[in-house]
Amino acid sequence: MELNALYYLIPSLIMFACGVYGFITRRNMIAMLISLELMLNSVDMNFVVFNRFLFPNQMEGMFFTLFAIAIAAAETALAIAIVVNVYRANNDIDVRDICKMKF
Amino acid sequence: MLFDNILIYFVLIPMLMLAGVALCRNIKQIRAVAVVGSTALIALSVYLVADFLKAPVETAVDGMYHYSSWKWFTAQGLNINLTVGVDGVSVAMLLLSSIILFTGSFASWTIAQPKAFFLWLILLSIGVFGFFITIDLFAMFMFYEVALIPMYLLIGVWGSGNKNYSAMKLTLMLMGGSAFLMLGLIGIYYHSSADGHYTWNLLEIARNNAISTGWQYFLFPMTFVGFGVLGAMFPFHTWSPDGHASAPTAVSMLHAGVLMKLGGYGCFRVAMYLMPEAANDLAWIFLILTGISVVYGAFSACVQTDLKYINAYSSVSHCGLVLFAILMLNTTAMTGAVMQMLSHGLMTALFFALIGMIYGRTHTRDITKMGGMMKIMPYLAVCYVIAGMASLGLPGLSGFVAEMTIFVGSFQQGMADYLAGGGSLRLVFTIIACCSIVITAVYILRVVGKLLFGPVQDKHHLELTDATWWERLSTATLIVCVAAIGCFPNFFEHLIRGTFNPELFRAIAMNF
Amino acid sequence: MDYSQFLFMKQEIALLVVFLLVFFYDTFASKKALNALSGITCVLFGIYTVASFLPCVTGANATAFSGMYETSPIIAMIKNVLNVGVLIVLIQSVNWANNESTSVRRGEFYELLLVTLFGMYLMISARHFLLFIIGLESASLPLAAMVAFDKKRYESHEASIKYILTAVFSSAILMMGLSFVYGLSGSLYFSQVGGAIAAASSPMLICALAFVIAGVGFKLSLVPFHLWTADVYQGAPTPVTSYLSVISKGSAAFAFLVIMVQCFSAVYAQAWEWMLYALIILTITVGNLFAIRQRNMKRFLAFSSVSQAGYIMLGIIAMNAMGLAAMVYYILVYVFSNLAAFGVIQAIENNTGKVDMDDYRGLSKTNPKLSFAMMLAMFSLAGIPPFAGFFSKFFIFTSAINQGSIAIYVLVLIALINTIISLYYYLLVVKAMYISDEKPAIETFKSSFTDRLGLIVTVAGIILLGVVSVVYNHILTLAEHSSLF
Amino acid sequence: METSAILILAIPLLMFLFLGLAGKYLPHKWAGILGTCGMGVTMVLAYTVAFEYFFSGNSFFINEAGDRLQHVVFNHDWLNFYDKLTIRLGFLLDPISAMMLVVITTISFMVHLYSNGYMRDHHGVWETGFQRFYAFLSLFSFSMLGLVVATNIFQMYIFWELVGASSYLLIGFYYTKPSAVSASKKAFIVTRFADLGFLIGILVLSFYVGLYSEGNITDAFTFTSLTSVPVDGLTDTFSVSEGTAQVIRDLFQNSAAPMFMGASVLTWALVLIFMGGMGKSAMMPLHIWLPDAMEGPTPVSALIHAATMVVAGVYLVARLFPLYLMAPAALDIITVVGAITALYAAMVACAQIDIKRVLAFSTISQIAFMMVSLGVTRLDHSVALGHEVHEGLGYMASMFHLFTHAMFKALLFLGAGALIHAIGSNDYTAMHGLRKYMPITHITFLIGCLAIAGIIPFAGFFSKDEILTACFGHSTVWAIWMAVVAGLTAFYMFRLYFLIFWWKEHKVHDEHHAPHDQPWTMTLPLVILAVVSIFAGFVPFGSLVTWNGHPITGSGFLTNLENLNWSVAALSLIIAIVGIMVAMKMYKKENELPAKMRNALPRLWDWCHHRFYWDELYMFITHRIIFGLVCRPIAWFDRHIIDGTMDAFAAVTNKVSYAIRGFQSGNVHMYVWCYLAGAVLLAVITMICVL
Repeated sequence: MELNALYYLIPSLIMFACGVYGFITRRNMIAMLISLELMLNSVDMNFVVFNRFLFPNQMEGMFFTLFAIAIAAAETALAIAIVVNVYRANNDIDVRDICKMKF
Repeated sequence: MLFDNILIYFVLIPMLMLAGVALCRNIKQIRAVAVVGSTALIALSVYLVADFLKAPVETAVDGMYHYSSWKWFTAQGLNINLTVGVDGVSVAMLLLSSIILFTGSFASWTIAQPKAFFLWLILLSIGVFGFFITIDLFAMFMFYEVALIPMYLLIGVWGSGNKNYSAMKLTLMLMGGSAFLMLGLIGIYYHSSADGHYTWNLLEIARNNAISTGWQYFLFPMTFVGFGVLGAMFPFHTWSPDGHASAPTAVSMLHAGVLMKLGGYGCFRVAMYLMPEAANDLAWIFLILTGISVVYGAFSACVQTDLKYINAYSSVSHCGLVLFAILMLNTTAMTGAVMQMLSHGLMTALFFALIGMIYGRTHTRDITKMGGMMKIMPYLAVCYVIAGMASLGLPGLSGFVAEMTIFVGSFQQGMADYLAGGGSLRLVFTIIACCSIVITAVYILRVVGKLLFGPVQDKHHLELTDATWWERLSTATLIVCVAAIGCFPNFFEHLIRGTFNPELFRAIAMNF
Repeated sequence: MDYSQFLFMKQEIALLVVFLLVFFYDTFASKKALNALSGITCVLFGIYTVASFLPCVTGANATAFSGMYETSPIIAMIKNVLNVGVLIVLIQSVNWANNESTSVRRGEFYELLLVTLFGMYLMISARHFLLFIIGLESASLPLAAMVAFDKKRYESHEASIKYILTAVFSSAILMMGLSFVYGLSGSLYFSQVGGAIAAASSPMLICALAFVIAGVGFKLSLVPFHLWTADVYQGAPTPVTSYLSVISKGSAAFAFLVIMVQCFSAVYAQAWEWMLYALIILTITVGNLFAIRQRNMKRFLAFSSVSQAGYIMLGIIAMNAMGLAAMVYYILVYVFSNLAAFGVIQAIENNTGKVDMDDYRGLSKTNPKLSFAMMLAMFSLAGIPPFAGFFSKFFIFTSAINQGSIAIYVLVLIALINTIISLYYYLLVVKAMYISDEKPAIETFKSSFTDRLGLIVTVAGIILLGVVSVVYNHILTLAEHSSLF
Repeated sequence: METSAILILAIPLLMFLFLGLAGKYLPHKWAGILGTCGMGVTMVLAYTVAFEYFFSGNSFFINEAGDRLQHVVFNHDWLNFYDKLTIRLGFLLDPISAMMLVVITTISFMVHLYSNGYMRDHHGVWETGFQRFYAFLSLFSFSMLGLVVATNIFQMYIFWELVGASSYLLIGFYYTKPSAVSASKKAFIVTRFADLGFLIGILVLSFYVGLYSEGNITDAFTFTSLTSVPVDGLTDTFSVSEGTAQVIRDLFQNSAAPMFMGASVLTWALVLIFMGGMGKSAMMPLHIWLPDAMEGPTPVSALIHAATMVVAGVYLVARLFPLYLMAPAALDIITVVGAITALYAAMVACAQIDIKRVLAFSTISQIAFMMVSLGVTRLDHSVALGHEVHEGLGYMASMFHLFTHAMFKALLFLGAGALIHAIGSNDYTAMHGLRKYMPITHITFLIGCLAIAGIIPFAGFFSKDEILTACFGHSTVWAIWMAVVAGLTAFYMFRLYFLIFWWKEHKVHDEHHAPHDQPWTMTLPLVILAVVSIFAGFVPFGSLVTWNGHPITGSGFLTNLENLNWSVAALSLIIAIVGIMVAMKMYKKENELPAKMRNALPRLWDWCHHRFYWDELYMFITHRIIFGLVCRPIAWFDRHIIDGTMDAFAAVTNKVSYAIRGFQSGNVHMYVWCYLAGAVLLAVITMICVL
């Protein structure tokens, strides 16, 4: 059988949905960051797939993906650092506990 | 060149006053600056009147003298100019404003924190003068708002009673009005010409006459209500009682004396001048509203016990009469309306000045707690009686000529409508408005009887003193002006009449 | 490839130079010499700001890297506006940067700040989504670090974690949208995207639009993507807050306009006009409604800036040069007004540590000059003539109505009615400072030279920018000659 | 001529300004002297002007046919309404205005003189505000003179308002007395209410004149033209330009056509204008202010509320008489109102204790006489008890009565003033039997009573007789009615006279506090006026004052006697004498008769004593209805509904802002939820709308 774009897009969408779901449900910040990674990766996949299947004669999507991966890495690194900060501040990383500022 | 035009100095002098007051060290210097400046303004406006009366007609552009226009924000798509020009009405209004400013600065002779107070007061007057000299929608609107906002601090800081509430309410309601106004003005701009060369200039808009009737129906209410709020039109008048009650003397004088006139002035200068069809077709709605506010204000004034509330409500009634007469779209009535503006401006200023002076002595404004002032402070009491007589339309004082002109004009219009099968609305409301002269008499005499005559209520009042020289000066000036209008009405009538000649004012022409 | 193309990026390069100088000084200077860092940075950046007004910078009108990067007078202008803002922020932040807790790390603060500014430049100039994303991220990620700058304050950490989480989430959404756009158009060049999306509004396109708007709306803090704003503004160190509130907002707004105009103008009427209407009404109204209740000045200004963003959006609706000019002008005025307010807040915070509106009671009696500056700022934000805010508001409304439909009249009417609510809460501050009769909570103090310098500049701007019409006229002429429309 | 005309108006005005501004720096004595002299000069000038008008035979004033003409001395534009209509202020000279000039200045001078004595107590201490009093007197004189010489209806309205104001000031002269204050307020407001009718009437007239006139309608409003309307057959004898006469003709031919509620607009206009007259002249039901107005100083009552201002209503109707002739309905209304008022006032006067109130009600009733006699005037040839009546006799009679009444009523009031000044109380129960102590006052008062009762040869007799004749000429019913009123008049006046000067001896506690005649300043006016009221009856009014200038009698000294309609005269004399007899029987000596009668008809007495409860009715209407049911509700509505709505907006905004604060929960999950929901909703809704 011949694989078309949908075979890749559907899973990436599912992945994205999982990421969103995870981000919204998990209280642990690390877990949330992981879900974020999922979302970003599904985006990367989208780009690659579109590029590969729809516009095979150019590489924009690929390049975007590369940069996106880099950016994702940077984001994660920074986020982790801040999480550590927060952990220092009040000895846990449950996101629901950091709502001192509200209304 | 900007400074060739005399009108600019009406804004320039206050600006110099502003600078002067800012540099002042003590209250004496501040008083000096205020008095000198406002005297200069009076001189200027008197000169302008004289000049206006003998100016040849050819020098006028669509009835506007000293017309000139300077580029301001004039990149393509938004040609905002600073356009100035005056006709009889503006001249009269400038005269009124400068007189009130003069007397007002005397009335606030011993105010606390004089520096800040006069800074704001003068800023307010800049707005007023600017509004009356400009004929460019943007500039008018800008000056209009410049005049509004100082009220907040003037009332809030120097006010009395429930000042926070009143100041906030006044500011928000007036700004609410100006929100509608702003939309209306921008709308007018975008329909100001058929060929895409939009303009903010009143005269050009009137000349182009490009606003379609449909749009007028939308824009006219916006602008009319926008200005009407400041004109204390029912049901948007409720800022006025509280605001006036809490405001310090000079501010009440300026606000009731001049600022409320901005409303009426704007109503005909912008709304009715630019949108004649709507003015004719929608007049009935506002006729009903204003007609109501004439009697409504008078009736509610009958049962108030706070002096300032009484005057605030009587202002609602009198300013209602102004708008009412303007809506008659009849030269006589509209002339009367402007005379009523002048007269009400002066006598209301007088009233508030006197109330302020009495309040400054007795520390109460409740007429049930006062009495026999005629015995205690005869000068102020006599002035009060005169003001009251002017307000209830005694011949020889300003009130009578204004009301008489209005009634004759509106009655003519009402009967004309009625016989032409145009419905009896104007007629009926004219007669209702006439009834207000009786009600006015009722509440004025009630106050005079309770406050000035009768036995002295409070023994402590017996050692109160009569007016000081500056108070005498400020009240006497106002009384002289009131009497001048009352005795030589023809002079003012000639001044004003020109504005409302049907060739210039299409709304009136259509009404015939 | 022709490396001379880099020469088009004059401002970026200059900024980079400033950055490097600061960086090297910070790295190699001796401990004592470091005290001069703030001064040096201000001076350097000041020189750069002034220099970038030179015609040789602003005159340029070119695209580089096969259309990835564009510069034009109006773009140079918006960058200059941001520069001015940043300069004021730098001046105002000197005091804060030199206090004992932050002085050790003050270098990082400046470097991060300059880097984010660089990112914003890229956002503004980008004509390719890759460059845009790079700019966006490098504008937002360092900010998270800056928000977390106050080690000692818990709020700072909370703010930064909230910021980073939501920011990354939104950038993920944004990139998702971009992937759809790519899928639809087969290119990431704005021009080609615009060409490819010709009035064909498919569900995918609409999703893409919604996601892109959401992603950029996050940085603009449009409702409902604004919820991070208040907490971050409150938690972040005040200089960072002022930086966030004006600079990043301004750049994002401009970039937003560019994207909307260049990529999606074809589906303006079908798709995103109404989205923007909804967002604008929501943003202005909700922002105002939240602002009414606030007592903490920074949080209060956060919500006020939310509603201001709504007004800025009106400039995009117009879709013409007038709108563009009005928006740039609005941003300029907004920079001055808001920074004046933040300047006062900083001065007071640095001297007394108080940020509550209730502490401002009777401020006019103890510190008349500060309260005067604050009042002008409030009036300008509320749009009261003769201060600049009035003009910017008036022009943005005028340009919006230029679009001419009845709907726009309704929209503007709602916006105008909202101005009354905003006037109410701005007046609350004035009331606290001038009217309330309690005894002052803040005793008289002498604010430092830099604070005063910053305030003088901003107040002068507030008073002059409006009445002196050259500024707006200049911007409008630039906008007319821009290649955007 | 012109200069003296101007001076007549100018002197009182200047006197007012001077005394008003500088008065308080003057010594009392000089203020009084100054005011009196000023008025004296004015009086002399007025006499010369009147004399010149009546007797000079100048062609301005009288034509070859011997008809008196209207002459406009001067007329200046004052306020220009529109190109057609302008208010002018001027000086019109014609029989009635000349006559009024004489009356006003005479009485005013008497009062000025009299007040020098009256406004200080027995120890010579001056009233506080003595100068103010003179200033107000001058103001009033100025306004009243301006009113009578008005050249047009607007000028009349202007001065009409001014006399109202000055009467307000004078009634409230004792401003520390609450009763005086409320009385002045009442007077002003009631008359103001009436003036509303006057104003609307003027507006109607002005509109119709404007509607049907091509040219300038300003002239159409000058009385010279309004009163020059040719009435069926009679050619206009007054000198007016044919053009304006044409305007007026058009006005009445056309605007008589449009009907409103069954009457022609002209009738409406005239009735409304008459309403103004009712207010000033205290006709029912607008009479209630006059009795209270007696709170003012007695000289003021004599001047304003007996002689001059209160007859302004009569004067107004007389001025516009030719117009009224065109609307007989209006005249009938005037007759009815007048007749009812006359009887009512006479009945009430019989049951008053306060002598000033008695006089006040008698004034009302006498003015009603004048009104009636105007109302019954028609031009058709008529017969009264066998003798034929000159057309327009009623008009002449009314003016005649106005003249005589002014004299003897002023006399009576000043006499009453003297009594009050001597006794220090207003009601006769404190007086009784004063004839020995105050002989001059007694005699002059008696003369006044005889004059008003209509005993030949005193002034009242002739005028009243003419009135009755005119009534008989019109309708016997009204004639009988008025005759009865005349009888009542005689009765209550003599009741008053006897109760003051007879009834029983006056108890004197110690000699040198005994009441005595007042200083010459007060007695001299009494004497003068007494003499006048004896001889005024012989003035040949028929040859001087008629509605259209035609003299209807000769001008000899005894004309009035020769032209008497003896049957009517006999009737009125008999009635008067009967009235006096009854009064004498009941009140000359202290006896039980009055008490008996009172007990016989208690209800009648109560109603008369309480003036038929009119005041109570008005109190109810004003306080319960106007204030209670209109003003207060409106004020409440304004505060709570209108203002409440405005506050509600603010309140709602606050409520909402509290309601939605939950979104800002501080929880990142919540934020992201909102974010996501926003993005998705944006997409979904757009899809629904677009696709």
